[in-house]
This record gives sequence, C-alpha cells and structure tokens, in this order.
Amino acid sequence: MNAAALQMATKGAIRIQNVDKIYDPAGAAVQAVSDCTLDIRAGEICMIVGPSGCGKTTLLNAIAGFHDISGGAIYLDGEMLCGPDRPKAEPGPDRVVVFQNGALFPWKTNLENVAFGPVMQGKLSWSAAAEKARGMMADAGLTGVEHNYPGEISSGMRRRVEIVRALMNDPKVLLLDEPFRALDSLTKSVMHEALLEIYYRNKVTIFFITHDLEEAIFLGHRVAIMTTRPCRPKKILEVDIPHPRNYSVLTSPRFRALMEETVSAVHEEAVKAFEAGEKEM
Amino acid sequence: MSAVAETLVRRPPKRGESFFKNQVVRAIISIAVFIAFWELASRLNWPWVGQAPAPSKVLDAWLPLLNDQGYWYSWYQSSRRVLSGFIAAMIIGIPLGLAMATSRVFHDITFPVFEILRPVPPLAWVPAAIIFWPTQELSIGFVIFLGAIYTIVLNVVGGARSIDVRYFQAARSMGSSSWDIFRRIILPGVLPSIIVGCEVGIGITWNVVVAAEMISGGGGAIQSSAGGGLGFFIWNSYIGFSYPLIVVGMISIGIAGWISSAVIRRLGLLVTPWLRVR
Amino acid sequence: MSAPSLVATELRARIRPGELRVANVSKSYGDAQLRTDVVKDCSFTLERSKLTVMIGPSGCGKSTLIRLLAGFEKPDSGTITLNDAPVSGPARERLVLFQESALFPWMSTWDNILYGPRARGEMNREARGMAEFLLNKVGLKDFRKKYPMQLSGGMQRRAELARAMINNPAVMILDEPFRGLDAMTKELMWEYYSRLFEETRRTNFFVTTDIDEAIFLADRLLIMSNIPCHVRAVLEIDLPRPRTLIAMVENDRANEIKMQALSLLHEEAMKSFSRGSKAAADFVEAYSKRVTRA
Amino acid sequence: MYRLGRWLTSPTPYLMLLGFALFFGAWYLLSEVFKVWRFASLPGPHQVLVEWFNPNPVYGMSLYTPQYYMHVWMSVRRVLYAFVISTALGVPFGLFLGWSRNFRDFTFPVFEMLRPIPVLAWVPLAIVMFKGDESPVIFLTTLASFYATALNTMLGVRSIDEAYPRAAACLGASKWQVFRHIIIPGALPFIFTGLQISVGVAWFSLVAAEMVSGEYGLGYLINASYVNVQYPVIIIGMISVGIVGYASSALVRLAGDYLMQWRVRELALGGGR
Repeated sequence: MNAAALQMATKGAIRIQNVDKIYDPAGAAVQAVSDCTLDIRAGEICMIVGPSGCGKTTLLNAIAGFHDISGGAIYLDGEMLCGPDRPKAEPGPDRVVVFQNGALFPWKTNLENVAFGPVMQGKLSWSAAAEKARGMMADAGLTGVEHNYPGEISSGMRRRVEIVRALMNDPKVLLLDEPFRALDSLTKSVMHEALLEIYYRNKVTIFFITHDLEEAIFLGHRVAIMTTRPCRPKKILEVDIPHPRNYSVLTSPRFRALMEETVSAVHEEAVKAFEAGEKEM
Repeated sequence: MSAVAETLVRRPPKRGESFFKNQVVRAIISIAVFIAFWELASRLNWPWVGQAPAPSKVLDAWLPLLNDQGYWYSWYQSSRRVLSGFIAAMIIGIPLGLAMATSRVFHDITFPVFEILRPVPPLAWVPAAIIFWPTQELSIGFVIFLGAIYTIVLNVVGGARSIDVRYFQAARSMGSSSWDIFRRIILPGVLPSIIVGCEVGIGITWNVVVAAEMISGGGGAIQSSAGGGLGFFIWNSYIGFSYPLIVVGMISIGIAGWISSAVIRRLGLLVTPWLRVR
Repeated sequence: MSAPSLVATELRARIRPGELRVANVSKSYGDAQLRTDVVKDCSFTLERSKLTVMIGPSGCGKSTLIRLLAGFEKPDSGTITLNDAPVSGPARERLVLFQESALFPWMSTWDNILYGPRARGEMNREARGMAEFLLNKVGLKDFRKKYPMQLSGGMQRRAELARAMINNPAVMILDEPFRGLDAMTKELMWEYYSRLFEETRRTNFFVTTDIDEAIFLADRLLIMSNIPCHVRAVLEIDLPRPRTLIAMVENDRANEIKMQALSLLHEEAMKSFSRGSKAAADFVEAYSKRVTRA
Repeated sequence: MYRLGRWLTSPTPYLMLLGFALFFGAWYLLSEVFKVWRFASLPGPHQVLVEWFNPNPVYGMSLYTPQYYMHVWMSVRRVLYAFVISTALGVPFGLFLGWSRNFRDFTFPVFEMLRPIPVLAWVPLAIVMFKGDESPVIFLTTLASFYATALNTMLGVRSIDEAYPRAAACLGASKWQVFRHIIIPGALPFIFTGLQISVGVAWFSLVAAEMVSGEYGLGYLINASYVNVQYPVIIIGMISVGIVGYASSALVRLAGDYLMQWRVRELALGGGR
C-alpha cells in the first residue's frame, strides 16, 4: 500500500485533539488520558503501543462511544464524534470494536453472528445478509464453520469470525483492542497474515492497541508509543517498509533497526510500570 | 498541570441535578410510594391488597408492644430455636460436607442417600418429627436443623470440589502432610462457600421456624401451646382477629431474619480478609 | 537478621543442582478400547546446572510429562531418576511453577513464601532470613502483607519463584509460566528469569510453545514430537550469557536456530494435522505461510 | 453408553447400594424389628411399602386408591399455577431489574425490603387478603418462586460480559434489539438456575401452606394423617412429595438443556473458550 493508495482511501481519518479523561471511582480522581493529540490518516494502520494499564483502552472506548471524555474533542472525517458540548459519542457501525477477549455471541451460530449487523440495522433481509456473510467468511478461510457455535471452533478462527462480522458493515474504522493477546505465538502469526489480507481488500482504517512490539512494527504504517498513565503519545514512528508485507520483513535490517528504536523507547516506560507494580487497569 | 485544573472545573457539578440520580434518595422515594399506595388501598378497601391492615394501623399496634415483655419474649423464643437448630446444622453439616469432599468412598456411600432425602421439604417432616422426638422443642429444632443442613452440606462439598488441584499439588510438593493440607488448604479454600451456605441456610431456618411455630399454635400437628415465638405470635393474632398484629409479626420476623443474615455476612468478611481486599 | 549478602552466599552454597534422567517413559489414559497413549517411550536428561527448555505443539502431552517428573502421576513403564535415585512422589527436590498462579489466595505474600519451611516444621530464624532475602530479590519488599489478588501478573510470578526457591529444589520445573502475561511484561520476565538462573545455576526445566522464549532462555532445547510425545531432536543453544532482549534481536545465530527449530516443529504439526487436531491446524497454516514467503 | 459402561465397572454404584442398604436397613431394624426407644412409634420401611402398594390399603391411601392421586394432583396443580405465574412475572421483572438502572433504583428497594420476610409468615395475611382456601396457598407458593426467579434473572443480566452489548451497539443494534438478542439469551443460563430453585422453593412453601390451611394436597394429607393417627400415610405423603418435587426440577433442567443448545455443545467440548 504505497503512499498514493493511501491518498485514494478517503474515509476513516480520526483526529484526537487534546483529549482528557478522568475517572473518579469513589472520589479518587484518576487521570487516565491527559491532553492527548493524535492524527490517524484515512486508510492507515495506526498501532498504539504502551505499558499495561496506561489508558490505551480508555482512548479506544472514547472513540467507540462507550464512555465520555472529560476534555478535548474527537473527529471522524472532520465530523465531531464527541467534544465539549457532547462528551459521549454514539456507538455506530462506522467504528466497530474487536474486543480483547472476544465478543462473539455464544448463543448464535457463526453465520448468525456475522450477519447480525446488517440485519439489525434493517439494511439487508436475513437471507441476503446470510448470503453476503457466507461469501465474506469464505474469503477469510472460514467455510464449513458457518453453523457451528463460537464455542466449538479454535480461538484463531473465532478471531477471524469476529473481524469478518465487523467488516460486514463496511465500517470506516476498525478499533482493535489487543485482539491477538490470548493466542499462542504461532496462531498469532496466522492472524497477522489474515488481518493484512483483509486490510488490503477492504481499505479500512485500523486503530490497533497492542503490547507486542514485533506485531506493532510488522502490521503498522505508524506506531504511536504512549507514556505510562496518564497516557499521551510520547513518540510516533513511521514504519517505512512498503506494503504488502510478509514474513521475510521480520529478518530485514530495516525491521530490526525499527525494533531496536521501539524497544528502547518503550523500555523506560515499561520498567517504570514494572517497578511501580502497576496492576492492569 | 493547568490542563488538569481546567478540566476539573468543567466537570458537571456533583450536587445539583444528580441529586435525584442518587441511589439512596430513590430508595426512600420508592419505599414511601409503596407505603402510601398500601395505605390508600387499605383505606379505600380495594380487593386483595386493600384487605391488609393499613400501615398507620400497623404502627399504632406496634408502638405499645415495644415495651411489652411478651413481644420481646417471642423474639427470644424464635431466635433461640433458630440458633440452636442452625448451630446444630453447622456442627454436623460442615464436617459431613468436608468428609464427603475429601473421601471418595464416604461420598459414594452417603451422598446418594442425602440426595434422595433432599427433595422432601423440611416441613413435611413435622409430623414424623413430633412422633419421633420426645419433646416439642426437639421436634421444632430437628425440623429447623433439616432446613439448614442441606444448604450447608451442598455448599461445603461444592466449595471443596472447586479448590484448584494445583494448590494441593503445590502444597504436597513442598512437603505438607495431609493434615497440614486439610488445615491450610482445604479449610481456607472452603471457607467462602461455608459462609454462603450459612447465609442461605439461616434464611431457610427463619422460614421453617415460623411455619413450625404456626403449626404448633394453629391446632395442627403440634397440640400444646408450648409454642411461643414470633410464628405463634402471628398465628395467635390471626385467631384473635387483630390483623394489624399479624403484619407487626411479619415485619418483626423480616427484621430478625435480615439481622441474622447481615451478622453472618459481617462474620464472613471478618474471617476471609483476602476476599475483602478485592 | 544476618546481612543480606551473607544470606546470599549461604543460599548459593546450599544449592545442590540435580540431574534428572528420564528413560523410555510411557504413559496412557483411558481404558480398553479408548486407550490413548500420551507419552510413548520418551527419554531425555536434564543436565546439572543447565536450563533445558522443552518446546512442542500445544496438546502434545508436555503437561503430562511435567506431572510425571513432579511425581503427581506414575509412568506406566520406564524410569525417572534424580541423581540416580528413583522418583516416587511429589517432593521438595522437584518443584513446579504452573501456567496459572498457584499462590494461595488466602495467604499474604510473606506467608506464601514461608509455606514450605512451615509445612516441614523448619520454621526458624534462618528460614525467616532467607524469606526476607528472597522477598527483596524478587522486588516485592513492600508487598509483603499484600494478598495475591492485589499483585499484578508479573509480580505473582516473581512471588511464586521466591516461594519455590526457599525450598532449595534440586530441579525447578516451569510449565509455560509467562503465558498469561502481556508481551512487554513477558519479555521483561525473560530477562529477569535468565539473570536469576545465571546467578543460582540451579537445574531448570522450562516448557513453552513460544519459540522466541525457548531460544532466549535455553542452554539445551528439546523439540518434542506430537502426541504421543517423545523427544524428536535436541539443539544446543550456544548463545553467550548473560542474554538481553536487544542482543537477541540482531543475533544471527539465534535466528538460524529459530528457523531450524521451526522446520522440525512443522513436520510434527503436519502429522497431527492429518489426524485433525484443531490447534495443529492453526499451527500448520501459520507455518506454511511463513516458510513459503521467507 | 460408554460412560454407563465405565460407571458400572467403577465402585460407585455398589457403594451407593451399600449406602441405601445401610439407611433402610437401620430404619427397618430400629422401627420394626427391635423397636428401639422412640423408633418404635415410627412405621418401618416394610410397613410403609406394604401400605403404599396395597390394592386395598388399611388407611385408604395407596397407589391404587383415587384419593391418593387426587391429593397428588391438587398439589401438582397448585405448584404448576405458581410456577407459571411466578415465571411470567418474575423473568420480565428480573430482566428489567438487571437491564435498566432507573427501574432497579425505584423497585429493587421494595423488593429487598419484603424479601427477608419468610414466605410462610404471609400465611395468615394471605388468608385474610384472599378469601377462599385455594388462592392463599397459590399466592404463597407464587411469592416464594417469584423471589427466586426474579433475583436469579437479575443476576443473569448482570453476569453478561459488558463487551456483548457494546459489540451489538457497534453493529448498529438499537436498545430494544440489544435487549432481545443479547440480554435475554445471555441471561438464560441464570434464568434456568432460578427456575430450578423456584420449583424447589414452591414445593417447600406449598407443603407448609397446605399443612396450615389447605383442604386437599399432600401437605394437608401428611398433616391430617398425623391427626388421625394414620402414621404410615405420613411417610407415604413425604415420599410422594419427594418424588414429585424431584421430577419437577428434573423437567425444568431438561427444558433448560433443550433451549440452550449452544451451552450443551460447548460444555461437551470442555468449556470452549
């Protein structure tokens, strides 16, 4: 995906402007996000990296509209999602979240899960949605598990069903909250490949939170390294390795140089969190 | 840090419009509405709810009782019965549950018998208990004991079963004797379930003591008026047509039951500090 | 209370790293027609003062092997000996760190660490001094009174390491101990754990499914076949110690070993893939994409 | 079949029989043979069984007499009414309790205020409030089940992982669609736990209510046969209540498994996720 193709993708640009978020559980005001400004270009994979419990998920929840922000504003393609007069954004199919521990509805078959979005919005009839869902699941290598329940397929396959379910609504942005954290390292590499293939086909902006530095550099156009709590971008790394990328990238000298740069940048933050015994927020 | 100060100001004021969102205020409102509705229904003599004596009448009946010896004596009677039956159920139930959980053979012998007796409601035992036990008190005590024993044993067995096998393996690797494992792994591991069992158990015993006392007062299986206690107090008020006292008795038992559960919950938290620090 | 350094030298002096030998051990479960062999005549040696890592596809019987070594189960055939003495049941010589924390939730960190000495009736000033030293060593000095629920994932693991070390085991067995941690804490734990190993030089047996973790930590790498599991290959990891994350990233020898191990693991996964195991399917797909593109 | 085979070879069934033998044997020896202490006045198992299976029973109550089935049916009918009403009221009430904070804030305090009052303390008031003898008993049994159903349904809604309604909101589902497609199916496992408890509690309260004020029914039978000194019938009544009670909760369990196919298949696979 060279720079030209990036311009071509018009939708899904997120502008985060001096956003603050203060939780106050039982009065002890906790500052999760402080004066965070970040611009994510349309059609870009932006990786958000930082120590555990530093407020990354809070940022994602604010964009998705799960809770409000205490200050600043967030725009999607220029249109305000949430700001001073409207602290809480409305969740919608233009910004779909893929959750860390998965949120496939266990009581619906995989096909019913994938077709859920359009049917709920009344865009497609059940049969039309099922047809489109079967097609998209086939593209993601999920033929044959349509009528199983999520509990019956491997965790790698569950992840893919969830991503396909998100894409069924042609969202402008995919918000991923450490989606591959629970997978063992080799299944993770399957998911990287699958995600890239889906990305090349759908040109959707991806806001991806992770702890895994190798994953961040391998997938991302840009990597935003966040400070410990309260989180704000400490350094933004341009990953100038051309797309489409594959595993040979992992051993290339450019990748190692970027890896070194990220590890040292993140290391101080991680050790601070490690010493302070930060319990995961 | 000016950014933080500035944002604090903009946050919506705490007191102002969120007053009605505050949970306690809403609870007071809802209870007040309920009482008002009950008062109105009773005044206008509506069917069903209307037939129950109005809260005002209940209050008038209750106030003089507060310094009436007999009233507090019935509290004492009922609580004594509940406590004796309940403590007996704990003394027998907890070891029985632990034995079932630890020894497979003992479990396979006793648990099936336990399971076929469980569906029989405790109060169905009242006549049989009266025939068997020599005195009135023992019969009621036995039925209360039955009410609590099932819940306690089931919770103990369930609790012991849910202790992760890794804890046993780790303890044994570090050289624990089986008595040591029982004392320092099984007991603390089962404690939270014992407390849950007791909380539920005490609720059931109050149910049982009321019925047993009513049956004893109500000319049913238990003849003599050795009853006493809040159940008997309610039944007596019913026979004496003083309906407001029925409601007084009901609310008194409700309070007594609530206090005993709260006491057990408090004791439970005392005994399990690691759960408190969530 | 003796000065920490005194305790450190005293602790190190008492370490007796053991040599554990596994000779054609087999183990199967189920009866009659549904008998499944989980371990089939598996032999290997955990050399003294070496960190041996065992890697194999998930579901290949590694945990069963760990239960046999720890003495929680008996092998059907073959022998397991520690310093030539046969292993009978669980004992302090062979302590296990499980995948999920086995810290007792109802005990404070301090009581957890002192569980072993107290259970064996060896509760004395020396044991308390040792516990004090270890508590500082794992950086939990001011978390002494806390319950496990109040510690983060990484801190629970370190507390468990301290609880094991105070019993001075001849062999430490770890079953994917860092799997639950997030990637960053995990890498910090790799560095921390290998520094700890280099200091104590106790025989360690580390089981994992993560190839990077295996190569970072191991002196010897056992690559296991799929179920029924036996040792498929042994790779000597001659990378210099002490090892750091940054050094490992650009070390060519490390990448070379990684590719070698991956190809062996791939063959094993293909076998079980044909037998339809879910986990193996994911592995084969991942691996085939990686190799064809590399 | 395989599991049955394994069960038969393992010692459990024989130990179970040993347990039953010990229990019934002791009862038989104490009551009928040696007539020890107070056991003498209790009818032994042999006596009870003979009476129960006797075509023309001494006290007119056995498997062959219509009155017996009439009592059983009266009790079952009451529990059925109570169960239907308490489910119809309890499940929606519990769903709203769990789902909307406003509804919970205004109704839960009253619910919690009334809950500690033992159900059986309501007997006299029920008789006063509901004339006739059928409706007070049904009211009591319904009240007992209602508490269990509503509470467990609420717990069910609260147990749903926060990610599910959020995911549904992302996918464009409206509030009511989330309620129907996420909250109800998600709370189903807890709802069925609640229904099982509510059947047990229904039988618990029914027997007591019948003993105090009923005309027919097993509770009444047990109490009346004590008064008329027909002791074996007491035990027959107790056994019958036990069997019918067990059968009704088993039925609820089966309905639960049928409705929640996804859980059955997931549990069979050893916990899925």
